[in-house]
Amino acid sequence: MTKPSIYRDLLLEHARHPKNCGRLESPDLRATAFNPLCGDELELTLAVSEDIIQDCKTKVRGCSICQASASMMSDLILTKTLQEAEKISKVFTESLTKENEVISESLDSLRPLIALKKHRSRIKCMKLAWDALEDCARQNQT
Amino acid sequence: MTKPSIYRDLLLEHARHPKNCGRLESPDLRATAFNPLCGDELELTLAVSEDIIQDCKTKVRGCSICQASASMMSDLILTKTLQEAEKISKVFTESLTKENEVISESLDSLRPLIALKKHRSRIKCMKLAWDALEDCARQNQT
Amino acid sequence: MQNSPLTAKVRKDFPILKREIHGHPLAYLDNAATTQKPKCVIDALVNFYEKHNSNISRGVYTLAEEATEIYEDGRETVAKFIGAADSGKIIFSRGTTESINLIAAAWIQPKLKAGDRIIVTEMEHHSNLVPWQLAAQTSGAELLYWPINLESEKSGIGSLDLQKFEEMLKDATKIKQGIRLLAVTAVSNVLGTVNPIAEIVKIAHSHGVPVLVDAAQAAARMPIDVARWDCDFLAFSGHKIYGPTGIGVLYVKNERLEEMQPFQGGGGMIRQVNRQTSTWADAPQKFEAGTPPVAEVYGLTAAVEYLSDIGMQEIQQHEIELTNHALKRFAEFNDLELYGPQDINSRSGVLSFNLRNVHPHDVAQVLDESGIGVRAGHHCTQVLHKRLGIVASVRMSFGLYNNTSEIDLLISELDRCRQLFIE
Amino acid sequence: MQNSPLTAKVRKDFPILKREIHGHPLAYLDNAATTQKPKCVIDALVNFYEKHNSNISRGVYTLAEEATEIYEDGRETVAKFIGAADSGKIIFSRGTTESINLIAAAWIQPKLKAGDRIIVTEMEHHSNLVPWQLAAQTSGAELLYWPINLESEKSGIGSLDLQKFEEMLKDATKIKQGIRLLAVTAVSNVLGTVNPIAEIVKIAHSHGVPVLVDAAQAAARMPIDVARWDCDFLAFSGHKIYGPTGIGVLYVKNERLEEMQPFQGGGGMIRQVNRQTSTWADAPQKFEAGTPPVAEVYGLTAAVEYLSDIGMQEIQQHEIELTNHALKRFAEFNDLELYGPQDINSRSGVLSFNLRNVHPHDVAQVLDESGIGVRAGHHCTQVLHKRLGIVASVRMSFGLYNNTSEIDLLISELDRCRQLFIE
Ligand SMILES: Cc1ncc(COP(=O)(O)O)c(C=O)c1O
Ligand SMILES: Cc1ncc(COP(=O)(O)O)c(C=O)c1O
Repeated sequence: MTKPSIYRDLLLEHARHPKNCGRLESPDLRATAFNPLCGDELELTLAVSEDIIQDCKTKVRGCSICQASASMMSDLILTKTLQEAEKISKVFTESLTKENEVISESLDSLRPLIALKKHRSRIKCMKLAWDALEDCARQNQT
Repeated sequence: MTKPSIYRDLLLEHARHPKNCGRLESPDLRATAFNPLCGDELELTLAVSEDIIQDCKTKVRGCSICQASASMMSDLILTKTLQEAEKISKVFTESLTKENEVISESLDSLRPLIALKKHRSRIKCMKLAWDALEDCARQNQT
Repeated sequence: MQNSPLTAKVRKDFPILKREIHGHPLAYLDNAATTQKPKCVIDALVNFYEKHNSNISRGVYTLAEEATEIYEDGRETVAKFIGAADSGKIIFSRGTTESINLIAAAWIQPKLKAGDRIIVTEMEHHSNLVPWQLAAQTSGAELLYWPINLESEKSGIGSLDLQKFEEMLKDATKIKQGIRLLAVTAVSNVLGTVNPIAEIVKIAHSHGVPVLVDAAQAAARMPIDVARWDCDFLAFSGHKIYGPTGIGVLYVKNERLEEMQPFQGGGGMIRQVNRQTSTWADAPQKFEAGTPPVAEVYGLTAAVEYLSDIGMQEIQQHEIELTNHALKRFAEFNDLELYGPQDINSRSGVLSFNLRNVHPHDVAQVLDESGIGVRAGHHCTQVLHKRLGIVASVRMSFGLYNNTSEIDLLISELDRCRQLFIE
Repeated sequence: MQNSPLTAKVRKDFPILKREIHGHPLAYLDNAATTQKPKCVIDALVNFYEKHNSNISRGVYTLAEEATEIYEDGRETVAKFIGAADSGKIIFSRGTTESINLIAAAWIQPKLKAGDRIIVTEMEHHSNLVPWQLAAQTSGAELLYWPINLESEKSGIGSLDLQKFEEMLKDATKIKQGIRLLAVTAVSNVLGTVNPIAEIVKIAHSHGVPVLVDAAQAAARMPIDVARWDCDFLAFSGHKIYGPTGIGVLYVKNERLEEMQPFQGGGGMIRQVNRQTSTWADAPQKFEAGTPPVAEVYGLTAAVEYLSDIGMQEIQQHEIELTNHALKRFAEFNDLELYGPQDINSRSGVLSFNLRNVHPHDVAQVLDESGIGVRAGHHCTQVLHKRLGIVASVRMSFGLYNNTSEIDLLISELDRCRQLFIE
């Protein structure tokens, strides 16, 4: 097909073969996120020791963008500290809402997602995994 | 003044020198009517014997059209039976809402009022006296 | 492009159809969400604001007289459109949702007692569910669900079985349960099911149960006749019948009108205001607090006249033809699951489906790349979607201006979805 | 015609000013009822319906994305216009009346107890009285009236005395009466009084009383700054600030937002819908059930941008000039009774009056014959009119496009009234 599509290779690759799928047996942290507009759901389970994300799995009932975002996120946050992961999440969220075209280096691997930011209706799809991540970070603080 | 005005001589005459003003001391029938859009009020008192309207007075707190209508009405219904008066009221109301241009002979003296029917906001002003009349007729039936 | 005679005639009336989406002509197939506007409706708005704009009812000057006339004439046009005997039964609201909330607040809430039941169907839109939930909760009442047929029973998949309804009513009588209302849609915004309202109302009334009809989908798709249907309440939205946003209609039968408490308080709905208490204007003004949407009523009037000129019968016929074509094309593929009746006699041109193993969002997004607008999600019917065992679906819904080539385009573009998402 | 610089600039923006009424140019002096629309607002509506029309939020196709963006951008523009820190506090309603009813139903009703009081002023519009009456009645609460000054006290006729308010609050504390809210207008739609909202809110808050500000008149007449005013709620209508009908705004402070129950039920305001109960979306969507008036939001956005481009300071200055001129002219006649402050510093361009021995209806009707549009009646303030000892009045109210010649024309046409009705 020659039509230009928002579904580029890297995105589709993550959507078709998502990384770190499923759920951890006995996670240290667990959060779910829900998209009321379409009913999509996501569950994130994390194994954390000494503040470092040792393992991470996402169980997604959602569209390809939601799936790809979860897959990319898991790639990015593994071996990072929870604080670092939360920071990335905040920067990512900002890059979706700001007009700013400069993308921070730490988000390099998320470019295929950020490229879709003008599709406002899909932002919630992208954000689902990150919402769950921020929820986990909050749980950890209290 | 040369401007054409909805306020024609006959109407103004009735408004400035309304007939049968005031209230009867001990009326056989009495009704009030109220215009919620402007707060205007009207009280109608009737002396009726053998179904014939022997005397009739209106106490008006309202605009010139309300006043003129009350005055014209009192002129028209005096010495008529309540049934006749009620009939006239119904025909008058119809002539205000119908497209029909033919005006029944019984309403001849009301022509200056009917001419204003396209001023929808003033119909309630014209109708106040007649509302009270129909209320009296209803009271008489029960 | 293959056009039905109707489509050829009307397409030029809709300016938005000239728009290109990603280099393709717009194929707007989301008419169940909102319809596009013919030029006459847009012109009516412009005309109002450029010539007659003013507030209504309390003004004696020329513009105010004109605006009042526009507003009240609109009421009459709408009354005629739905077969209401007089315009005094027509209340203008902001939409179907507000119309239904009005009845929930002003009519059922004050009379609802603990243990009472309101019957709804499983196919209702959230706007015809949540208002009743809210009303029920404050008084300890509950919703009773009239289930849809899922197996291919005699009424077909996604239909309502009248016998089940009668049984529900009889069971309620047996245990002396008060059924205060049946709230039912005339046409499902997901399944496309056309419900037999006249028969349903007859059964409900024979058990003393009033009926509210959600005509949000029906009003643009078939002739409506409240006198024949004999329903107690009927609600629809301007924006779904080719009129403007911000305007809706509520029809109420006289007996019910008399039972209704005020809805919102404010200017225009009062008779006399004292310091602690007030008295109310007569219906319909009693239920129209605040400055009404006069321009929107004028636009709605233009839409209703536009539809009446074409004829609702002809519009219905056109939709049947499109739906027939779509049903035939859908049947060609075994990875397309269509929800709702297969029988053309019990459905209209709202078709929800899923492409196996592709998420509805992704289907809709890929279709957009070819200029096709369809909706993906639960379409404000989570209860129905749960019943169907799915989370979301893709919905294609027809309007006056759609044609069979647009359906064919959609079907062929589904191939792109398969290629992208299913290896 | 004598034009201020502003008037000269803006008159050509308003198509309706080309209209002739009985052979005279339209002199529209009923801006407190509704304002006329500049071309950019009308164009926005046309543009929406011809280019972007679609339902919002739940669509992934291009038109739906555009409509959603238009709607949410509108929220931000409005937030900025009134000095709100973020758009999450802006709820779109159908008008001031609905905004106030929303607070009455979703916020105060659930917390109101028998014996509680809601303070209102004697100058409130029915839309800022009746909703509180209805809420109070269902819970055995009552309204408490903050009286207006009638004698020429230090604050002037038709003003509110801040000391009186403090005393009311202290008295309530003494007898442990719960004061749940002060509902007050920023500008009276009859007297023209401009109330010192920031000071009023300060006093109210120091006694723990939240404040709702009715900004229906203020929004078109002066800069609004909810952050500085520190009010808890603020309501106004699109159609009174040169925008379309069918759209209104409600600003709610965060703390209050969290206390609010849902208003109407339906699509768009839910999170999850189960058979008997549901959970709600976050604010502001939680309070916006049903398809929102997207076109109207686009029109309102255009209006707000139009006003911001001119500058609310300049608009206020223009209105002061007109009002000064009118006050001077009125003073020439001793059969003209003007209600409200004489002091230009405590009033705006809404002037209600009576011509001795001529009914307001007749005045308005005669003025119409010269193309002048003014309102006659109680202007939805029966309590105020009773307090003033009158039944009705004539009201002249200014907009951007008015000039001093229109005021002079009105004054001279009053002579015709005298000749017709007073011999
Ligand atoms: C002070 C005031 N409050 C409230 C309203 C009600 O506004 P709306 O009719 O647009 O809801 C008005 C105008 O009618 C007003 O002038
Ligand atoms: C069947 C049905 N009922 C109610 C509604 C609600 O209509 P609105 O959003 O215009 O209030 C809709 C559409 O959204 C619908 O399809």
